[in-house]
Amino acid sequence: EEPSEETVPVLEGHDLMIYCGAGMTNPFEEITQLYKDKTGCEMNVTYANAGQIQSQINTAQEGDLFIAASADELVPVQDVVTRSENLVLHIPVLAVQKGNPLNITGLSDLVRDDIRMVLGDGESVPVGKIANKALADAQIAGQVNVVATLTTAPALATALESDEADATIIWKENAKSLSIVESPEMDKYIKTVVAASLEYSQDDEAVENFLEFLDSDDAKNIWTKNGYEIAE
Amino acid sequence: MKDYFKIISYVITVVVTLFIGLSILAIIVKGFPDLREAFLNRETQFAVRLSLYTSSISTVICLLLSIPVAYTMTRTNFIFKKISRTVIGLPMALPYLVLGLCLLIVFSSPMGKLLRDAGFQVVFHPNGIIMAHLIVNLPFCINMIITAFTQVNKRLEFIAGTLGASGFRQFITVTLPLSKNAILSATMLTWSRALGEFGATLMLVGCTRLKTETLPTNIYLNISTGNNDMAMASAVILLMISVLLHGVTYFFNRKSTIHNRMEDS
Amino acid sequence: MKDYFKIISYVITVVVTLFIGLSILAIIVKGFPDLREAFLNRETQFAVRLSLYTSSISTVICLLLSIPVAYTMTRTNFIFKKISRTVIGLPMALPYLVLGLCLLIVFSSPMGKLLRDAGFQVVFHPNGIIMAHLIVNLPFCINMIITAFTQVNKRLEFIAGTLGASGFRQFITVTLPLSKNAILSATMLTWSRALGEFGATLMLVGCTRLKTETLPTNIYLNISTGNNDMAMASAVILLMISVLLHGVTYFFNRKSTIHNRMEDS
Amino acid sequence: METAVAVKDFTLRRGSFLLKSINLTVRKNEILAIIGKTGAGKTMLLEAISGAYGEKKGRIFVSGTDVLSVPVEKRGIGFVYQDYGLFPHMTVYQNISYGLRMRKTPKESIKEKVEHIAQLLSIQHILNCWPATLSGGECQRTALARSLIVNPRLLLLDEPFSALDPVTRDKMHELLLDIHQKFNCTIIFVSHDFKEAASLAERVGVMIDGELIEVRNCKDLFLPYEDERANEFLGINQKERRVE
Amino acid sequence: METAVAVKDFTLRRGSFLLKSINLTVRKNEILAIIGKTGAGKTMLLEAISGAYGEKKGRIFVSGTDVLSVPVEKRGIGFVYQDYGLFPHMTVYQNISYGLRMRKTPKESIKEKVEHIAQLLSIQHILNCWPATLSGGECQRTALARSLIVNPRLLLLDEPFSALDPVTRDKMHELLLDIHQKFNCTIIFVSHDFKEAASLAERVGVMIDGELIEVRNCKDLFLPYEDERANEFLGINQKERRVE
Ligand SMILES: Nc1ncnc2c1ncn2[C@@H]1O[C@H](COP(=O)(O)OP(=O)(O)OP(=O)(O)O)[C@@H](O)[C@H]1O
Ligand SMILES: Nc1ncnc2c1ncn2[C@@H]1O[C@H](COP(=O)(O)OP(=O)(O)OP(=O)(O)O)[C@@H](O)[C@H]1O
Ligand code: MOO
Ligand SMILES: [Mg+2]
Ligand SMILES: [Mg+2]
Repeated sequence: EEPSEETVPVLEGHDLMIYCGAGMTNPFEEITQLYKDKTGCEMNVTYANAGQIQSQINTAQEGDLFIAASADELVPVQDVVTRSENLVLHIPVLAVQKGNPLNITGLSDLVRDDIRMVLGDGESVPVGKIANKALADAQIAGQVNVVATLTTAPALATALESDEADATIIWKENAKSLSIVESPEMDKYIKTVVAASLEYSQDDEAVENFLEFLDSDDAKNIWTKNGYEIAE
Repeated sequence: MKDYFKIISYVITVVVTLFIGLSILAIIVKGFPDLREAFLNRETQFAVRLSLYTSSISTVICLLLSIPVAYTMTRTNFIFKKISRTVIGLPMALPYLVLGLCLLIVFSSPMGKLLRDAGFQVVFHPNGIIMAHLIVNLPFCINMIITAFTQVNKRLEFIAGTLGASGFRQFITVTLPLSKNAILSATMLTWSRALGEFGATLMLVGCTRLKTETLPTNIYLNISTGNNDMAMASAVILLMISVLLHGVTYFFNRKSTIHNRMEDS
Repeated sequence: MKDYFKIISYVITVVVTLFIGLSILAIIVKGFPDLREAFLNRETQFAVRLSLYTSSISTVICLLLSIPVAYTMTRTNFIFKKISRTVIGLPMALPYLVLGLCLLIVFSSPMGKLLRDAGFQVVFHPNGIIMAHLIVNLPFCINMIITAFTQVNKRLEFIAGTLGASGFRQFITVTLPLSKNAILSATMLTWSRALGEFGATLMLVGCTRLKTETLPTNIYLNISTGNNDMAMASAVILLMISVLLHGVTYFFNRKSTIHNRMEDS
Repeated sequence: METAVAVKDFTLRRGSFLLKSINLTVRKNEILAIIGKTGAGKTMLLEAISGAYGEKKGRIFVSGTDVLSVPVEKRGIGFVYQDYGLFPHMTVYQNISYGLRMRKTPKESIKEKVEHIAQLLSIQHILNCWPATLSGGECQRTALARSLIVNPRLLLLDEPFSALDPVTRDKMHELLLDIHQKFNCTIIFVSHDFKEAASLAERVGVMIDGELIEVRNCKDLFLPYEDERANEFLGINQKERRVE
Repeated sequence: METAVAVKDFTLRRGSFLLKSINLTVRKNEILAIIGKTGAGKTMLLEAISGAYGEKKGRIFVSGTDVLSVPVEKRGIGFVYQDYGLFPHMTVYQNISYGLRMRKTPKESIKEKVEHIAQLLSIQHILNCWPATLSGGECQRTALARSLIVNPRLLLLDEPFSALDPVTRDKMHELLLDIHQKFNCTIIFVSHDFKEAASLAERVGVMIDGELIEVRNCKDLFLPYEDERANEFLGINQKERRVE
């Protein structure tokens, strides 16, 4: 696609303060850099896990946008969200050690007692919530051998890489050095990354413009390059 | 001039107290309403017990290791002294998170797996919390105790020798008691740090509820869930433990020795 | 018995050194391949500068505050001494994350907003990093310096007084130099902690690239995105800074004073 | 006649020891010796006069003002402690020059004065040494130099010559008398040597068990006392009996 | 005759001070006094004999074995330092009983012995005091008690009576002779008091400027020396001239 079709307004002198889920650091960093180069708008992005960002928004009462890993993360700050846009799909997968040595084919295999699972924390970590739901829906909650719950998706991946566990449920982009069990069971848990503008924002022009940019192909390409999928 | 400096000191003391006091007040105000709930919560209760247990054990181990190491550094001519001291000092400036990651790497290595098979599991196991505390605290604790031992006049040890004390007993009866204050202070700092540590812990053992969840992890989880008030309630519990701990050290620190004629017994 | 204890001490020293050394080795092995890249990275360079800058400033401020506070606690009869001391000790056992949250609450309050309007922005601003370091380090630093001042024989100060030194100059010329070792040790610990701190910082100022991103936050981010190797490369840089810092303190700690007749000048 | 030190009904308890209601007047420019059994409270009395004890049972006046009402650095008192109290982190030179530095004396003038007094006390060769390396007598002379150099109005010396050999001691005696004359100061010193006390001082105070039994002119030192303990201490018992 | 201490060509440099090639033999059960000018190296010599200096220019034998080849706790040496070196964190009782505790003596026996020696030294009343509160003389006697109580074969005393009043000092002299007789130990002590040296010791060593000039029998102490500095120190110059 031709990115430079549209006329880009010059936003020199504007600046945006954006909170972004730490899990999305890589693609979002690229996107903001590109945007800054194009428009000259100063981009202040701060990364942290969702809960910490919610605390920061509610306490500091400043900032323009919140990029959240799923719409669920907006609930604690919903009073101050003025508008939210769906960006891309965030795909959870059942991941196993490289080459799938234990030959795991689906969620139902996870009850085997030779399989050690690690999961994200069921309350504070988005993929943890998804995993709990998936296990419950498969009616195997409580029957799998969960050796630990962790606080970030990359940590879950690391656990598998270092052979401390055999299976986990994480975002697709975290599973680069693992094998993904191709099973459609996980499809129903796909989330959407959202961008929410906050009522504390004082620069509607820049916010509007950036939200438009996020909808552009330039931005979407960066997401897909990083393992996310475009929403239909 | 004297009064001038005194007044400045008073002002600074008040400012620092207010700075810290206000920050803590924020905890108490936010945490108090949920305190009852936190106390009754089974998970929190477990976290309190696990925190107290692991931090106490790790503090004791830390001292038991630091004292002989500091002894080696200050009272012997062990050939690897210099290199040991440098290595031990290295982790000090590293974020606890990194230290946790290091431990994860070390204990997931074939060597770590051997240890696990021998019955000493560290990764994802409460033992790991103690290990995490140790790597976080050892460098500080050793450093403080080395400083303390360096201050002790070696002639008193020699005199103890002339009275029949072996090197070990000179150390036990002279060096150690003369470093008492500094060791107590080091103990308190170590214990405090262990109670509040979660960076390395999270990385190494995760936050499995009712298994490896300490009070700071609990707080972290609550903050991560946006549950600040519950987090603050747990923090208030930590504060209480901290006050208690201060009380204990204060008790051991009561002055029994008179160091000055101006004092009365 | 002497030798028995010595051997145990040697063994413990070796074990501790290996424990820490192996963990650090993990960093070096993982981080080394990316080290060159990290060094050339503009972001990392910025983070190094910001870390050095903020930690140095906060360490200096920490000392400048801790010394008068410790003076107040040990050499005056300030009426709020006890309560101040208790309040100041409170944050010790709290996770840094909570302290960051406290600061966030305090500096987002109307009072904090006033400060900001007066030109002193803290939230999401590099100033906040220094504040975060301060609340994390002050309780420890003050505690260590109080311990040091307590050890100094007050009679020497009285003698200085009879020779014409005012309270302030007694303090400057006697108390302070006699606490030199302990203060240096406290400085190093404070500086190390400031260099490695990210819990409170992250909460208070976030980690905006090229603005509030310190080396530890850089590491945190890299670990949070599964970029462990880059994280380790940054950690190697921190290690190097730490070694440098040890060198500096060692330099200041060189023994010039002879405390013992057995030594030769 | 001006009064340099006036101790009025001063009482001080420390542990089981009691300094009992001391009354003492020292004239300006006088040299007073204090002798007495070990543990009698001699050091404590000097310390009290210097204002080291904050308590106020009875009062102590130095140059007419209550010693506790003046901050220590303004009292004009020099104190040589029995155990010297040298600053361990300063060289001998720095120890001696300390008082001058506190008075912001110019550097050259300090150097000159320190070297002068060091010569008088035969300690020029150790000016760059650390206190921890000094011999007993060297410590003592350093402490002496340190308080003499600032010309205090009142000098309190606690067994200032005990660690010296006889030759050096004689030299120091002369020096002290010299200084006393030149600088017009009042001196109170403690000694275990009766001869030393009698030869340096005009009057001698005898302390026993926390009491200041009597203050006498030197020539009368060995005349019998009312207090039996004093007689025994000074070895007068026998003499007296012989006289009877 | 058995030799208790043999110092052979011992040389030691500290800063600008040099202890020059000392040769000294002390017989078993002898009492040797060392006198000399302040800063002459007396303390250093005692320290060297106790094996405090690790250097080996020349050798020192105690009871026939090189002192450095035996760990300090096995040397059987008692040392009373010029500045006492009391353990500041122990009471007087604990200080005195320290050596016995190291020997695992039963508690009752310790109590008995401590009380006995405290009585001999007149320090029963301060057994529960902390060193920091003691008077100079009390410190000295505590240090003395602490090393006497373990009956060392060799006692090194550095000006052990300097802080005592004459009456107490006389008592201590007697006590020392008593102990010497009872326990058959060898004693080397430093003193600034010629009379004291002559009355307690069999022989006296004269030290000047780091040299041990001569060791003599007490009765010959004041006979002229070859070394002029010794004559001056002992005040012999004049006498000699008068004799001529
Ligand atoms: N803080 C204290 N607590 C208990 N006893 C004390 C304290 N301070 C002093 N004393 C006692 O007071 C007595 C007098 O002490 P002081 O030092 O004045 O004696 P002194 O006359 O100087 O003796 P010396 O000639 O031995 O130096 C001593 O018995 C000492 O133990
Ligand atoms: N480590 C050292 N560095 C420099 N000089 C030293 C050191 N140790 C001792 N000296 C010097 O050695 C000399 C001898 O000291 P020593 O204490 O043996 O003298 P002393 O004969 O005991 O004198 P006194 O009668 O005054 O106690 C002194 O001049 C002292 O300053
Ligand atoms: O992107 Mo997140 O909020 O760290 O899962
Ligand atoms: Mg005295
Ligand atoms: Mg000496």
